[in-house]
Amino acid sequence: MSVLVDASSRVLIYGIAGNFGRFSARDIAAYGTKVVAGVAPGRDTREVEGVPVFQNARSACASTDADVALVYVPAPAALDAVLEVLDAGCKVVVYPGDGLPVQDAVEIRAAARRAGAVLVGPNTPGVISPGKAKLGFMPSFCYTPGALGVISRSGSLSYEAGWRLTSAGLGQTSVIGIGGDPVKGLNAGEAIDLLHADAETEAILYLGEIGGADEYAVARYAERDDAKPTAALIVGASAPPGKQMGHAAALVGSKADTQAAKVEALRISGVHVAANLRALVDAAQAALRQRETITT
Amino acid sequence: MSVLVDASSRVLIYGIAGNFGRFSARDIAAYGTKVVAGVAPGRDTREVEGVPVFQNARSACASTDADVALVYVPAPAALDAVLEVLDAGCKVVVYPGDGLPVQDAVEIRAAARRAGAVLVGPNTPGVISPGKAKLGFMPSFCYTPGALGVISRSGSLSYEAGWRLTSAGLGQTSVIGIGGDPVKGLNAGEAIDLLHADAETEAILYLGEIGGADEYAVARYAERDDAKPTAALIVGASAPPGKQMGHAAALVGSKADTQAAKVEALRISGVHVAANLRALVDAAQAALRQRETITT
Amino acid sequence: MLMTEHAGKSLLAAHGIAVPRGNLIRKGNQVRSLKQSYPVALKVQVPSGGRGKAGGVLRADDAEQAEAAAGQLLQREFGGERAQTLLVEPWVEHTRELYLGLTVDGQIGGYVILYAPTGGVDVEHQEPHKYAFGSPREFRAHALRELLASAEADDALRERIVVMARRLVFLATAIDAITIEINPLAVLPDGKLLALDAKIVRDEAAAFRQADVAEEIERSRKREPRIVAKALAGNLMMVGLDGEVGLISGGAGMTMAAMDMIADTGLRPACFLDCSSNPTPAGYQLAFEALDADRKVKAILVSIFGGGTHIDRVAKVMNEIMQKRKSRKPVVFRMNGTGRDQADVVMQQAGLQNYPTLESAVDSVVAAVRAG
Amino acid sequence: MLMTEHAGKSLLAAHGIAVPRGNLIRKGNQVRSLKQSYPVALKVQVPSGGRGKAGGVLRADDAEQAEAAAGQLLQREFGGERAQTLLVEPWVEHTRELYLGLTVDGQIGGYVILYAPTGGVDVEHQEPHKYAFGSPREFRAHALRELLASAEADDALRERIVVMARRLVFLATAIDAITIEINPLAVLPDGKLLALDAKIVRDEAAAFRQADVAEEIERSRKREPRIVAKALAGNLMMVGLDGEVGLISGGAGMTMAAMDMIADTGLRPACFLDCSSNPTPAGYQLAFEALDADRKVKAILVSIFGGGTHIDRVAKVMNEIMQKRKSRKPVVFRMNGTGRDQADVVMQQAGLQNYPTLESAVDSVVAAVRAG
Repeated sequence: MSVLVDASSRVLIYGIAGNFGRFSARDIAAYGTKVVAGVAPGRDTREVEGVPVFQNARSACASTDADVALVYVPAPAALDAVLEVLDAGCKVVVYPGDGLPVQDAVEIRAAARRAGAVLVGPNTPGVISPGKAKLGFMPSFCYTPGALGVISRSGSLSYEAGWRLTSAGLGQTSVIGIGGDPVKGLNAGEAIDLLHADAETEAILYLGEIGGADEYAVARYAERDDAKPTAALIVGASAPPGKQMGHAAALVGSKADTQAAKVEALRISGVHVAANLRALVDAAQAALRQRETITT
Repeated sequence: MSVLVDASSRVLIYGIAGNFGRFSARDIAAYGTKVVAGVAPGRDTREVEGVPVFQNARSACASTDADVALVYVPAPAALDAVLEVLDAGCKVVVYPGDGLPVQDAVEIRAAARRAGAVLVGPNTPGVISPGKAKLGFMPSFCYTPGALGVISRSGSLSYEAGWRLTSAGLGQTSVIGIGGDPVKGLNAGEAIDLLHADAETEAILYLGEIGGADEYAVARYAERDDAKPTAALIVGASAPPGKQMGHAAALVGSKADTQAAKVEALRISGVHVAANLRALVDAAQAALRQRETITT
Repeated sequence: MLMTEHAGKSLLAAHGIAVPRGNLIRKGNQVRSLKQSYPVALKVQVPSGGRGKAGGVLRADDAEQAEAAAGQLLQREFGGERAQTLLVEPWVEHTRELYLGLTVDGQIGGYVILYAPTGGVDVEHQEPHKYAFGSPREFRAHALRELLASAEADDALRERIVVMARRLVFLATAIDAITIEINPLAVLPDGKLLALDAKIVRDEAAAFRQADVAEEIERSRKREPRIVAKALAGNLMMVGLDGEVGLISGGAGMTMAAMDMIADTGLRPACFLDCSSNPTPAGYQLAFEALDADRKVKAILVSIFGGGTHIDRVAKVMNEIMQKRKSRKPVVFRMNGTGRDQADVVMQQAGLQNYPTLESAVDSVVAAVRAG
Repeated sequence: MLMTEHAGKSLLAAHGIAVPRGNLIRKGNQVRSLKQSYPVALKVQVPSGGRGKAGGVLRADDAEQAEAAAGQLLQREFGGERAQTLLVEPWVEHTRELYLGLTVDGQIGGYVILYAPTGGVDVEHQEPHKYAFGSPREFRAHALRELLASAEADDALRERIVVMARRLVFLATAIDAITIEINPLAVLPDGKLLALDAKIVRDEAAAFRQADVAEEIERSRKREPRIVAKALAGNLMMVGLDGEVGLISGGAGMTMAAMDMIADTGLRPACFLDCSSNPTPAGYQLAFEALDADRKVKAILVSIFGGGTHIDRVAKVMNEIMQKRKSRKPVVFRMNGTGRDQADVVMQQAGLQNYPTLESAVDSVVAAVRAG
């Protein structure tokens, strides 16, 4: 099993005629993902990479039964494009773009929930279920099928982590980029719920950072009696307070925002915390071993 | 029968501890309306005119099975109060207050539709079904039961018209004040639909004015093959262009806004139009006589 | 509340909609001190339509022309008003003129976007395409796009219009605008859009949360004749008219009905004065002061059919006012509605006649004017 | 984007929330020209918390005291910054100080209202009551009222707070604010509320529809050191730090991971420079210019794990930059991700070493610094 996307998902790429859209159409199809439709409003493109292109999501979904959308539009157009694919019936929507106003993020998150859909993003590379399907622009070679469910606030860190895990022979069920913004569709707690329910996922690796409260949701999960073994890496130990570190949410404003406070909370909850990137694979391995102990 | 409210309606008065609320509690109960609850947030009033008073609409509805709300709060609090009574389950809501921002009117109209409720107002005296129940502050003595359904954009004109009709022996099924604002809960077309569906209503009297497009909805109705006989009075013949006449919507901006254009459209559609207030009763009588011709 | 073009454009610019960089001047010779490359457009700032057709916009190719044009524009009246200010802007070369607007539609009970592929002064000759969405949260770019598919052939332009329409929806809610009209909306040679004119109507009811609207209401009140200004300041709804019969009334519908009835006799109402927003002793006192001071007014009709306004209380107030009042202008009363039985008692005790019908009261006041 | 108290209060006032009538001054002697009745409060305008505790607010009972206090405040630093302006306001007598705020909560994915019945400088000692409603359209006054029932005993005051909270929700959406904090919110002797302080954080991502945010971003960029300002102007995310290792990176997570790894060696990063928002030749060129010009920087680490950024293209750009570059500071590359096979070819052909792991690259750059 996998979460959010698998080989049967019928994917629509909104903004398929742009650079990201064209590359993704080729790239995720090459990974085995079923790209069934593209949308390019205001362009007379009829086809991109062999995929039929439509003027709007409604006709794209009606003609192709697309049920999953990958949306590549600039931030000022994101609210409208996401509402459009939700209205068209897509039940999983990935919006990778960054620079989305918080107000619009609140709006699309609420709209997705009303529609009974899952929104991933903004500011995320997307979701990959290695060996099955990929919804985003993470480098495919970093991933291999396995038993670890991964959640990351940072795109680049998730590639690095995936590559390290894969190199060490630790495969993944799904790698979910939840994104670095303060308000997002799927947040850490909700992503964990998906991995928790996924039978193939034996342990969870969480990649977090300073600022925000996602890490405390992970800690709360780890305290559950039925929690799967969990490992984590939290970056930003060297970040100075009061400065925004790239991500809109990565800012140390209070003590709870610091890497140290988060690491402590996670440790107390029984999470295998990697002290730094070097220790990442070991922490993941410890979580997987813990699972073996439980199951045997 | 009657529309919106009858003797079995269980009425909640929101803002019952204010001047309007107290007067209404006494006045509409004296008319036979079942006032079952009051709401007065932030006041420790327990009872007004023998009616139990609650801190919020939810507990008021839960304790008393109120299903209709009459809301007396100032405009800046109207959005919140109307959302509250809708959330509490009231299916008919009258908001008589004036000076409501258009944006808030749009919001509460949309909220009422989502909730499957009917909102009457803003800027209306309310609704009365003579002999059965009264939801608002129109003078009771102006009305008597009968066969005429009345719709009015203006409160004062509806009292005057009711008084003239009653004095002439022409009773009413229901008198609906739809209000003088550009955006309202129930508009003329929707109010007519209610009266059209009401078996006791034999003819319809519409009281309109300059500005807005409600009168054209009345004209469209009158063109239907199954329309009930309709009479109308449109005031504002002497209003100069470009000046707002009291009501936010009462302004002649284009030719279609003028009294003359509206009268013409109504006449063409077969409406019995009163040339002025003096001719009102005659026009209503003509409509009722037309009904008799049809039914015999 | 219609804002001037300049104020409207400032609001557009503040929310990411491109407008020409303009400056306001009050005197013709101020043109020379502007840092402005020529040619320029000079535009009178008056809140009335048809300004372009009426010659309120002039082009000047150099400072001398500009000063002459400015002097000329500041001396003329437009829509019955002389402009206090001129807007001086670069004269922008463009390839097309469009019409884009947002307004409130009473029938759908919400907002609509209006678009016409040919804007400019002759836009009235075409019916704009209309996208009705109601609540701002129901705006859907794709629905607008589909509507525009038949209205606008230029694909890329259509996308820019959709983006700008979304911006207008945001703007309308942020500033409580009930109309935003951009006409013409210019298409520049590079395909970008530029708002060459702006008509923004703000919602006066939103003054409690929009301080600039409250301030503008205050300013516009001060521009009214003294009597009207005083009535408005007292929260009475007053529109000055040119007739002989002063009308103190309650409720918009009955005020218009009474005006119409007066007009039917051949006389004219002197004002639309609706006291229903402030039916208090001070309010009525102010109404009488305004009408007593107005020389055109020969007699006064008090016509109130009260619902929320209890006329027994009004009757007491009228009695008090009549006792103190110095003016000898005849006053005719017709009051009915909530509390009428007690009101009749009060009036009788005060020796004031309360006419039973509006017809009889109007006949009486008309007779008084004709006798006066 | 944290606004100054004065700018924040102007926004509150513009949306119907009462604030004291204040004036800004830049020099102590300007106090005397203000039309101001005494006593007054003088408040440094710096964007940092804890100002009251740090002595950034002084009371003056007459003009002489005020001038002295102003001079004193303008000479001191607060939060590492010297204030450019002081806000002079009437010293307002009040009976209570409350805390009222609105902010964004990532866990619920939307807005929350915060309330504490005791505001002022010591508010951190209590956990405020929290009403989480998410989308602005889901705000419900009655839900907040119920929450406040246990938090605030004064019934009438509670109603005023509910009204003001609704106003904050409107304001947050209208101006794209992600935090609005009123602390203290004063209760005046007549029961009315007055915002004595205001901390408003605007959403920088909304700059495209909020021109004042765009302007403030521009202004605050200009206040940064020249190098940082230049990088920010080029759409690079740069935070100046105090170390020796220049870091050109892509993506927030990996930038922090690399910083942490550098810090673990005992050295310190010289900056947080994330090129992922502008991974173009011009962007990387700018990044090198900034670090080459910075004397503190002894060596540069280029660490990119590209997903959307194709590192074969980056490799070509690096090759071009290295060929033209004049600085002799050592540069260590570690690039991986989308297009890595072609990238390796490009690097090899250019004679540039691409380290296989971040560990090896960091070891190498640290060695270079220590050797330099």
